[in-house]
Amino acid sequence: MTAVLQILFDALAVGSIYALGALGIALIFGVMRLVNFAHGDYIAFCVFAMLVPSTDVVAIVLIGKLPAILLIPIILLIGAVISVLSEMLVFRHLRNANPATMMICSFALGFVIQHVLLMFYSSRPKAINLWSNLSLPVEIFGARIPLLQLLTIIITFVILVALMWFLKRTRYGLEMRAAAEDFTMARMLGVRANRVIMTAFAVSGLLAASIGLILATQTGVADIRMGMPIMLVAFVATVIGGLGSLPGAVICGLLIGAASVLLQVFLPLDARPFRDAFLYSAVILCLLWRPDGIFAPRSAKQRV
Amino acid sequence: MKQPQSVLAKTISTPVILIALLVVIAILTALFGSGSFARTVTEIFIRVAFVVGLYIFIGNSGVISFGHAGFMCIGAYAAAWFTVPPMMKKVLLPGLPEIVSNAQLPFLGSLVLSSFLAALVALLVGLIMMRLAGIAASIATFAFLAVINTVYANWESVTAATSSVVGIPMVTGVWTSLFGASAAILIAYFYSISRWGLALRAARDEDIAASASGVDIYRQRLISFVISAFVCGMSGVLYAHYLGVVNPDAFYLGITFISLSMFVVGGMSSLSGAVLGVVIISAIIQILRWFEKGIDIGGLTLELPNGIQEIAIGVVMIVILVFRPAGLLGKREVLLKGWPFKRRTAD
Amino acid sequence: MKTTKKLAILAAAGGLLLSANAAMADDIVIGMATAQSGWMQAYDAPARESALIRIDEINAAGGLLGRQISVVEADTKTDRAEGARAGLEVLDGGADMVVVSCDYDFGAPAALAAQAAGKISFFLCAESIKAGIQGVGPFSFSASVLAAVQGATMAEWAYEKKNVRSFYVLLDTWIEYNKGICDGFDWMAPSLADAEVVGRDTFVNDDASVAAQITRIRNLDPQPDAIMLCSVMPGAASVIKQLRAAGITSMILNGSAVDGSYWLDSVPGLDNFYVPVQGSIYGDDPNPAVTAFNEAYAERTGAGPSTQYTYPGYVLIDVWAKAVERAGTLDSAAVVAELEKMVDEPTLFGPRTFNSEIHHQNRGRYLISEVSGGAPHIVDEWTISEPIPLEALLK
Amino acid sequence: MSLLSVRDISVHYGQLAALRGVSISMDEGETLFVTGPNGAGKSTLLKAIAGAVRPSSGSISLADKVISGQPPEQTARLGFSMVPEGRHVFGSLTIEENLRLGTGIRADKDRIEGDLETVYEVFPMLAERKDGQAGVLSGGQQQMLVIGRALMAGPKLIAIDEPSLGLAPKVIDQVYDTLLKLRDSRGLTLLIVEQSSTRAMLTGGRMVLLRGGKIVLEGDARELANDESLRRAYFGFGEH
Repeated sequence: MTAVLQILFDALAVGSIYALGALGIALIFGVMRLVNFAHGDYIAFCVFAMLVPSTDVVAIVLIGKLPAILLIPIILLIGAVISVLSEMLVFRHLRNANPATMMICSFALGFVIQHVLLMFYSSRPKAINLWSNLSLPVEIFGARIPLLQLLTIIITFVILVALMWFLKRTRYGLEMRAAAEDFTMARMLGVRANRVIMTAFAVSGLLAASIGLILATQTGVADIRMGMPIMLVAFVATVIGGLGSLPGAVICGLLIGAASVLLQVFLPLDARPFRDAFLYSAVILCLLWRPDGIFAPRSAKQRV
Repeated sequence: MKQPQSVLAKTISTPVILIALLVVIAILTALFGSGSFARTVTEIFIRVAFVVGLYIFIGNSGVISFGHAGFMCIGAYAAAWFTVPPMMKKVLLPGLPEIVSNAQLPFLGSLVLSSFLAALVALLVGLIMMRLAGIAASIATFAFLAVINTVYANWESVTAATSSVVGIPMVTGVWTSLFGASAAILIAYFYSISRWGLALRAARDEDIAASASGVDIYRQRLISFVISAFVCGMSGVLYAHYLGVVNPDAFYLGITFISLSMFVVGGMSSLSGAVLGVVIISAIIQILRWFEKGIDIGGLTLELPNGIQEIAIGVVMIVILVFRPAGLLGKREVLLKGWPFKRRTAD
Repeated sequence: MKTTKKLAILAAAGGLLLSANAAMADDIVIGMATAQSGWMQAYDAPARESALIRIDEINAAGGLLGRQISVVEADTKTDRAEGARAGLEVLDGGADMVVVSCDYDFGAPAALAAQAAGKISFFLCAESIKAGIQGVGPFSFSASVLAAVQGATMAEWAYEKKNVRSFYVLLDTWIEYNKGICDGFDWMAPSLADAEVVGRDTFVNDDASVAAQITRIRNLDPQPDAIMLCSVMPGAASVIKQLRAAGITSMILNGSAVDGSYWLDSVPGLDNFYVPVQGSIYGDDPNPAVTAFNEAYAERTGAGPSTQYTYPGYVLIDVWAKAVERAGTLDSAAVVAELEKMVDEPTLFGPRTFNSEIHHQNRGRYLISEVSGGAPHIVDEWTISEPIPLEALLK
Repeated sequence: MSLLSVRDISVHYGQLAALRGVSISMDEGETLFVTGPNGAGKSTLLKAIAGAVRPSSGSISLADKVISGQPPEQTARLGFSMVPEGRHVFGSLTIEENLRLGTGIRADKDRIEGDLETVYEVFPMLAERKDGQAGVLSGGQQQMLVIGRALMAGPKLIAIDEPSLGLAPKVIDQVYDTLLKLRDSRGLTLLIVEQSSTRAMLTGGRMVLLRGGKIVLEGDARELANDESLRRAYFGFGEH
């Protein structure tokens, strides 16, 4: 029983990060059919924002030294700002472009962010120590898990609940969900396009920033490429979750995380390095089974 | 309205002009370029072949593929399997079947055989994946790339895993790669004007109408997928024989995204766009690199800090796409008459 | 298209300009095809700097064969194809010897270009057996020590000095270097009587979480004496942090790649962590000359070395110059012959041996650096009891 | 003073002209039927007014403000509410959320609850399942929902593309009763696209006939009903 619980916790710890990422991707995808490949770079950007720009090897932590009560809102704000800025500077001018063009632009934007970071911080990973007293194990129903991991899970769920509340109970949320599903119709009902898109980008940036904070706390490292793998999994989760379905994205993010943990646990040693091959084969099967996504809203037709 | 020419005459000029452009670049390189510049041009030609391979599938089907770097990988590794001296293979790649590890094919043999292997793999995965359309298909191709990468990066006895495979004869130069790029352009051209190409483009533009009129979209996509995999595999072979070293990391996300970017910037639905996208973006990159090294302009040395090139190329691509969302050429092709560009009526 | 042609012409003209960029006719020219941008830059730059220090020393002492050494450089931009071009570019610039990027994968294209041109090449700090005869050709060398030696060193040292009897192997399959460390460990482990490998697992450097791998270790009873971690930054720091956060206190061993204190903030108060290093950047090297070098380096660059990977750059110029001096010529074959005669050739950072089979160190003296209370220091010195045979390295 | 005035607009999809110089004008409280065969440009006309497609020439104004070239949300704010073809129910939203979506732009917030009551009265089925996902509704039920949704926006002018599509005759009657009631009580203006002219003749009001992107006939619905010219215009007899 304990073993099962332990696997469950491990799966949640991995999955919850993917879920947050998938939500960030799905929000933007929903309102403007944009696969935002720069999302992973927002994550890295937020983490590096805690450090003084310097190509020295030893990182000088600046914002990262602030007490949590200041640090968290500042980093979240930075995430929202870079995300909104990229909307205003780049994506706004591409509203009527086809999805491939927007996707390539987002990739180019991510490339720019990466190389700007590279220029100001050099490529060597930097150490960040946030809240080191969280690095203690705790015991829950016999399963021993690091406090940090537990917090990651809790924080993820707090964020998810807060976001669900925002989406379900507020006017903004209602408009955003509607816009995610059928943008033109929502506009014909008076939903303001720019406001919804900006809000979506802001929320997506907040999510990127929270992933950044969680990752930085969990790994203690700032690395320019740190957001990329999460972005890719999140992207996959968004599609197999069903385009336009935010809960689908979250659930599939969790599922992919869980699947990778289960594969890690049950594959024999020799096959373990091939874990991702199994994972992505499962993704292909999943797509064949439900091309529109597992949780696609019934009325949603593929528009890409 | 000007008098329209016949479709064939109109389109035959396209591959001729494109190949002529590459030939001119090659001749200029041979006459004036340094050794390292010739390498740059070779790499551009290999990239042209790869992106033209992308065009065959993406341009005609409208489905974005993230997976074609996988075919490049398959082609490049196959080239290694067929051409590395048997002595080395027995030590470094002990898992290869006897018949392969004993073989040492000449370049041309390796080129054809390896490209066919890529096409064969495309046929097998395409049988499954080409049932999908739109973004689901795109994700499936990405998943395919991830699977290929994971397998090649870990199959110790056959691919040497993350370790580079060395000993591939470095025979790809400017002329070889020119041949490869020209072959790719011709294959793409003849495919596009074929019954298959027309049917697939019809399906791309009018999904339901095309299937109502009897176009089997699945079959057409599969054909185009296999042909494009052949061309991309070929570019992988050229790459392996160009660098002399293959490593799975070289055929993953980096090359996928930069090639897709060149393709989209050029114009996704145009063969000329695929070729010019590569040539123009590569040229800009090269010029920026010279600026990074420092360029003398009238006694003034202009030198950009290292790393500016990547930032600048990202910005340039965004600006081009903001002003020309359909890419530099959109759906147009370069043609002899109606200089410089004229709408092509074959579509 | 008109513009494209213009670009091509411009490009061709530019190519000409570049090739004219050669050094003084009388100098000996060292070509450096290393990464000055992209992510390899952080690894290449320090070693390149220390190579330049050695070159300056030689020039100050009257040069090599009575001639001054000058340097031509080209940026590989952390790109393989660009690496090959950088190699050709420095060869065009008249390089008599080519220094290539630290990592085998990124340095090999330039090294192959040098090999094809009949010139000697040195990897700045590659630690794969392929960085040499096996992966480039008979004119290629590396000045560092094989990754496998690091794994073997940690295994034998921990067994002999720390009485470790149970090992757990955690391999990061991301890059070849990591596998090299674990391969070296696996070569050594069977020769350690009654030592046992109690478990194995793998991960990938950029995994967002290694929770499942950690659970597998924690479920062991008793806990292993030592965990042989074969990984590099940034994944290594992340895994170490997660291991300690999960309450696993076993000794952790790794290769030299995680030397340095720059990342230790990731795991404050880290204890019981050991890596092998060629020299100490912490000012406590048993050889005072190393500390003096660190100071010279700091004077030149504004800060002391950040990892031991600064050192092989110095070593490579050192051994190459000695071989040239002995051969009395720059002729590649003659210099290679002299290099291959070196047996335990003393250098500032440990002895070097080359022979006609291996242009690399399959045995080497290592200092053992311990991190305790979050601070690293040198605690011991170890040389593996026998060199790792070529067959084991090529397996 | 006319509420809606469409002046000489043309709409092109690529090279294809969907509308060619169409003009209509509507007064407040008026009912206008737009009929015509498939592909006549009826839906395009509505989309152009809504701002979902951009006319290549001509202008449209609503309540004295030029709306052509304005984004759809702007047009909606001026009191234009639309039921487009193909329904466009938000499947992942609940029925009530669908209904409330359009209320964000209303100035008369106090009347929202009352209007919701009215919609639920007309379509009791929606009230029964108000917290259920809209995506699971049948075609006819979705049609009720989108009509209700358009009404909930509190429009001055409501445009409905084929209201009777998928509905039982009894429900169609109910829908029209409600619409006419609102027209009479609140001065709601009705712009209705129907492929057949039968309903127009029953209900009364003005009617225009579109064919090939042009208005070919215009007049009082009942008067035109018995006119041979309607049939001929509809099918294009007697031209060339």
